[in-house]
Amino acid sequence: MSHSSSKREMSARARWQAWLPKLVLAPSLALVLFFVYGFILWTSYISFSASDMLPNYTWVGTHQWSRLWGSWTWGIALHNIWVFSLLYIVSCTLLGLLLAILLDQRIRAEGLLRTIYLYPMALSFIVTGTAWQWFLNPGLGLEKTMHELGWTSFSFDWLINADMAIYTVVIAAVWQATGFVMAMFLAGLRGIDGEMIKAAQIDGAPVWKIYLRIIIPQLRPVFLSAVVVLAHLAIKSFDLIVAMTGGGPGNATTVPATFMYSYAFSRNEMGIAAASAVFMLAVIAALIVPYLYSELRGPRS
Amino acid sequence: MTVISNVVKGLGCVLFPLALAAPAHAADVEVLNWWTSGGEAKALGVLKDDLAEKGIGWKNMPVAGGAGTNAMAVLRSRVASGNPPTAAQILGFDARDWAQRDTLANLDQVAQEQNWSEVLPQALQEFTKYNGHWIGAPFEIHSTNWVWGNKALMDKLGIEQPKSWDDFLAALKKAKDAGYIGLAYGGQPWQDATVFENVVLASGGADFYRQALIELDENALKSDTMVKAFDQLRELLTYKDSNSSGRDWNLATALVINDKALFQIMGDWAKGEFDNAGLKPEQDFVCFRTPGTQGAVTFNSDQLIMFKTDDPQQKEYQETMAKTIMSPDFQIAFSQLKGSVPARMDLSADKLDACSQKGYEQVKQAADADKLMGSLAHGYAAPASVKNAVFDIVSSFVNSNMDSQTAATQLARAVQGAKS
Amino acid sequence: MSTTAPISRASMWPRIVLYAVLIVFAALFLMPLYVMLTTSFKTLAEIQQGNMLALPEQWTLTPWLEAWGSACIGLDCDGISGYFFNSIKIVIPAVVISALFGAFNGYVLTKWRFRGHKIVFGLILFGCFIPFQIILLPMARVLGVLHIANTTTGLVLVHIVYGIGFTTLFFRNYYETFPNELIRAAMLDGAGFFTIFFRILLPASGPIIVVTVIWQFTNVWNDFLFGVSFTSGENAPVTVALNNLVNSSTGVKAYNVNMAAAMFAAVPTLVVYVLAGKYFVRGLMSGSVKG
Amino acid sequence: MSFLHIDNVKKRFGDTTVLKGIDITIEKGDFLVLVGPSGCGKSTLLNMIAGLDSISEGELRLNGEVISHVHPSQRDIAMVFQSYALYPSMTVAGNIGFGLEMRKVPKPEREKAIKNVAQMLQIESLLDRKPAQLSGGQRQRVAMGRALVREPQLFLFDEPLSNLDAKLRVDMRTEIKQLHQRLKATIVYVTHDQIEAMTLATRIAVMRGGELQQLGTPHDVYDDPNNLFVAGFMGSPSMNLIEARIEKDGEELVAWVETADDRLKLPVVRDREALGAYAGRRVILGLRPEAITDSRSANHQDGIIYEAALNVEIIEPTGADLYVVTMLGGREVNARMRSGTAVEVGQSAPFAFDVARMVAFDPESEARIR
Repeated sequence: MSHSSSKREMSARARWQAWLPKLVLAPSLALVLFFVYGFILWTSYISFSASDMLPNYTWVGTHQWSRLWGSWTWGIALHNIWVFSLLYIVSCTLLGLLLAILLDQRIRAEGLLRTIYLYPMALSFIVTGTAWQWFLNPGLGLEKTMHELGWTSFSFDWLINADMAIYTVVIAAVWQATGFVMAMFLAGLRGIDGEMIKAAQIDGAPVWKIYLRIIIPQLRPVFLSAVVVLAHLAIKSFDLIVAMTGGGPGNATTVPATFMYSYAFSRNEMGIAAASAVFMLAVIAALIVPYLYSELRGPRS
Repeated sequence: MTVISNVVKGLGCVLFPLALAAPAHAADVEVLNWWTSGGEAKALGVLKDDLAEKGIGWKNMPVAGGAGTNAMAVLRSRVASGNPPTAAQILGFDARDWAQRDTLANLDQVAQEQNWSEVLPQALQEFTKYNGHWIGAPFEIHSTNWVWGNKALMDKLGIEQPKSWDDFLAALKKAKDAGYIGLAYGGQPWQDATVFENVVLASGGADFYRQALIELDENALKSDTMVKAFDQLRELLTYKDSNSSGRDWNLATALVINDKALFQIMGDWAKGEFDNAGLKPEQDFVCFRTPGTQGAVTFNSDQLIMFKTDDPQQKEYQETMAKTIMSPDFQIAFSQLKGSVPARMDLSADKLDACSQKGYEQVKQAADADKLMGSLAHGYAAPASVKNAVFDIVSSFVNSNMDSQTAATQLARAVQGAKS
Repeated sequence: MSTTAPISRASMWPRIVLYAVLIVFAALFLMPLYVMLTTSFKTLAEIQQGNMLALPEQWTLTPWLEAWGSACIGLDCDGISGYFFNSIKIVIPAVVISALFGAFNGYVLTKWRFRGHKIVFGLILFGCFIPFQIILLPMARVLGVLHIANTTTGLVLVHIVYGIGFTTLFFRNYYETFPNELIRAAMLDGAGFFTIFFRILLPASGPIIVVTVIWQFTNVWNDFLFGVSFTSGENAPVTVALNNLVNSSTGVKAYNVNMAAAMFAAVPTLVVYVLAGKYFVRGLMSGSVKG
Repeated sequence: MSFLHIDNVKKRFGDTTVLKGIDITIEKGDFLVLVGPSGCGKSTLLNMIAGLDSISEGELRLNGEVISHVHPSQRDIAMVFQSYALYPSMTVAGNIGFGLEMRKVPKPEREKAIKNVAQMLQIESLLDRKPAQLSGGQRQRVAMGRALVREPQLFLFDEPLSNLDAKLRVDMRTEIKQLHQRLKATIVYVTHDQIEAMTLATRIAVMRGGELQQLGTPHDVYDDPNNLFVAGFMGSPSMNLIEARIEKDGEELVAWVETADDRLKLPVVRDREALGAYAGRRVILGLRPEAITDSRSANHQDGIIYEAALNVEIIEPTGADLYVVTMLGGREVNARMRSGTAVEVGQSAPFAFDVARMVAFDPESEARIR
């Protein structure tokens, strides 16, 4: 092999090796750029267009947006998602933290209990919704069971009560996600330096005070992650509502996700549907982008 | 970023030929529909058999769920991708929407041969014609201002068939006082709207119905008459049971069948449930026009629209299909199974059951008196966007303590919002 | 091992209360599953008369058989078995392909970094947090254009595309812990891009493969939104069929059949969860927290 | 002709220049140690020799061939990494043989080679184990085996001993030294530990801030440092650096140093000519601790001994030696005395200065004056 030819050959191989990684990444990036960002752009454009049954690219400015904000159902949807998210996030976080702390007391059957608390997360929202719909059905479920057990004045008709139906969705959603939040907190608790706690004990602090003053403040990153994940789950919630209440009674449990689906697919209002979807994206992006930014900017290069 | 844009371009080059390679057309007709329940499927079977006799293969494309919502979504993606089915089952304003987009075949020739413009009622022609051309073949006419009653219960409680709205409420009260459910009620938006349009027609009359729900006049929508209609709806709702939320219409019908409830306000497809239970009209159960709406009929009609095609064979099939649907024999046979009445006004009602005979006569009279009007709940009064806006308000009203004045105001606002 | 303080031995009462609370919660968490299971073995008559919490007086398998083979969903009365297999047809290729994408992406993003690799990762990652409502409309159109609307193939594509974010995250975080010197050593040894991946990284990726597969399997199997938006009729996945079964009625609501069908839809993910719970948790965690 | 020639090699990352033109030449069989504090660019330079980092400017030649842009696997180079970088999923034998496998060496030959190397490193019993089952020292051996089996023209070591505990580090150091002598291999070795550099190297390159400070034998670098940095970096305890003033004392050139209460006059014998120009100016004197000692230990044969009595500030016995600290020119100065020398803190004691080993630096440029 002559000197110069070998050099040329090597640099060709080096160039190929330098390109290969980008080439391998390219399909994923292309897919994501097209199917995520391209679609976001498309939907954003549609929200400013005259689209109704089919896409119509005539520009109509903010017409669809003002129709969205003038819509009666959208008001209900926003109110519902606000109530739902708040209750869901707060309940899951508090219950999850409580369970994690209780489980962290050197419990005998910890593995088993953990499994029980966590299994709902493995279920589809559709299954969860089906089960809870049946469970809370006033005619046949919990209410009837209580009556049969002798508590005849017991009344639980939330599922079909327009004012209360959203809370039944919260109950089912909390049931599903609490175990997951518990697992996050448990991992956080196990990561805390034991010597610090020993030091606090030697200082004579009671157990509850150790938790309140020393341990829980250290779980701040877990709180942040839990809230971000739960908020993102809440805004995306669609399946559970469809399976449990179908958005009803009436439209009492409509949320932005079901609103969008119904406007896009049954009301021939693609423009409004697009506007509502863009709004949802904006809310999630406001939550997620700073989170991702801080995660990615981190010390790892 | 140039790398990425090149990749995207490349991907486009790979994907586009794929997209253009349309699948070959089979020698069948492909009919998209959402007739998935027993009676409906049987009725459709009549068409299938008729076509089979003519040597035309049948590729059923039933899309279940969502009362046609899913079917419309599928249809949209098929049309958008340039691969529409031969024909599709469709309701009211949706047919117009497709025609507006110039996607439908012209059925003028068949219509002329069979003289459709003479035999179909004018109100229905509004939807089967677009810009003077025929775009759809109607299967039947359903009407929605029917009350279905439990005969045994009426006899037991000494209730006569009510003639006026007040009689109607009195009868419901009697049943309620005796421990029965007065009104069998299904709590889904379209059912709320069905009852609502009955109440509007009963309290405001045919002209008001037309003004408010078809012409969508803002003043009519927020008028005192509309407030009164909401008041009457509120009163009517006191006779339903508390567990009605989300109930399907046929489960409500079952309450009447099983002697649990006295009346149900529902379209004539409810008759199928009585048939299935082995009950005879006018003997075991009664049917009558919603009190206060006599003389007028709110209707809906399934029609088959055909999609434009360049395939001469498919064109021929489409015309054969349209011809078959509009043939007198088919119209009668179909309605027998579906519980409806024929869309043609020139047929003999002999072969229909008692309720349908009565209904057919009433439809003809209403058509002559220009009191045959599209049902709002089924997309024959206003476009889907308006229809659903009305659903929103009515359902909210039904499921809350909203007062009638607010409801009327919100209704006018929602309709305006959806119209613009 | 717990790091927290052991409770003093002197008083037993706090321990008893602690266990009582934990057991009450466990009962609450198990209740819906218990009710689903018992209901699915009861006859309809027993459901209407009896107590929801009681065990079946007459155990019957009929609801299960009916849910599997003969319950009516729309026009077809073939039960959910066909839809169950649809889900399997979707889940296997979707999981395998998206995991493969994720593995390669994670490999490139940690071991073959280039300018802007963080931006690329951020772009990919953000894709798993978007509300999918925003892509429903254009996706429906693209599937139509590609002639895979209303097919399981179409759903496979959708799940691959929107699964890449998470699989990339998993593999990236895992390969991040692999020393870069390993790659350099292999390069000096004469291994190229693919050899390094297949011979050195992949054989050591067992744990993360399990996590990714479980995560993707659960996500794809449990999906409803994509299924209901992009398929219908006989091509729908099992979750959509379950919803249609439960919410469509032909006279009487067969709650026992509904519950049996729900169990069918739940069993695969439950089995995975019970068999590989440890990895399941790890998957959930790495999907959310990293620090 | 030189064996490895690093010719004005530069490395830039964006706007920052990490290596500012390095020139190093070594011969076949040389053991070159690149030493310097962390961030000095020594690892970057090693990676550039390996081909793992690209060269921004300059040229690399190995055995006469330009290898600047040759792919790492084609350079005939083997490398031992700081973390050992053993492939976790392969056995020890697989790890050692992987490079041969990639070069398509037939299996029987490969196995023979693996066995030979394993024997040489005494890891034959470990061949079937996975890296996770090995101790630190064993992993280190496997990593070396992986390099040795290839019989490359050049071995590169990137701080290979830094992950071992102190005792093992000394043992492995000896072993690497023996290997080098036995195989007559050419080695480039990176470390931040100047003792490792001194013990192993035939040539030392001291680096700082991307610049080569001095290239030479261990003796050169230790006794004849090029500048203040090299003087301070090499040796432990490091060289005493003492402020002084150069003055002409008739024919003699002397350096005046401040003591605690007086002035000390040290005659200048080295680099007199150059230092002559500094008469009347301040300089920094450099004296190794062993060049300041007790009278009996002083090298009276070769050295030029100048004795003075100074106050003892601190005494640090290390067993073999006794380090005595006194103050000179306002700074602490370490003197290395024989163990058992009778000194007492706070008392005056005699110190013997070997002025023949005394070097001097310019306080501004920090360069050696010679």
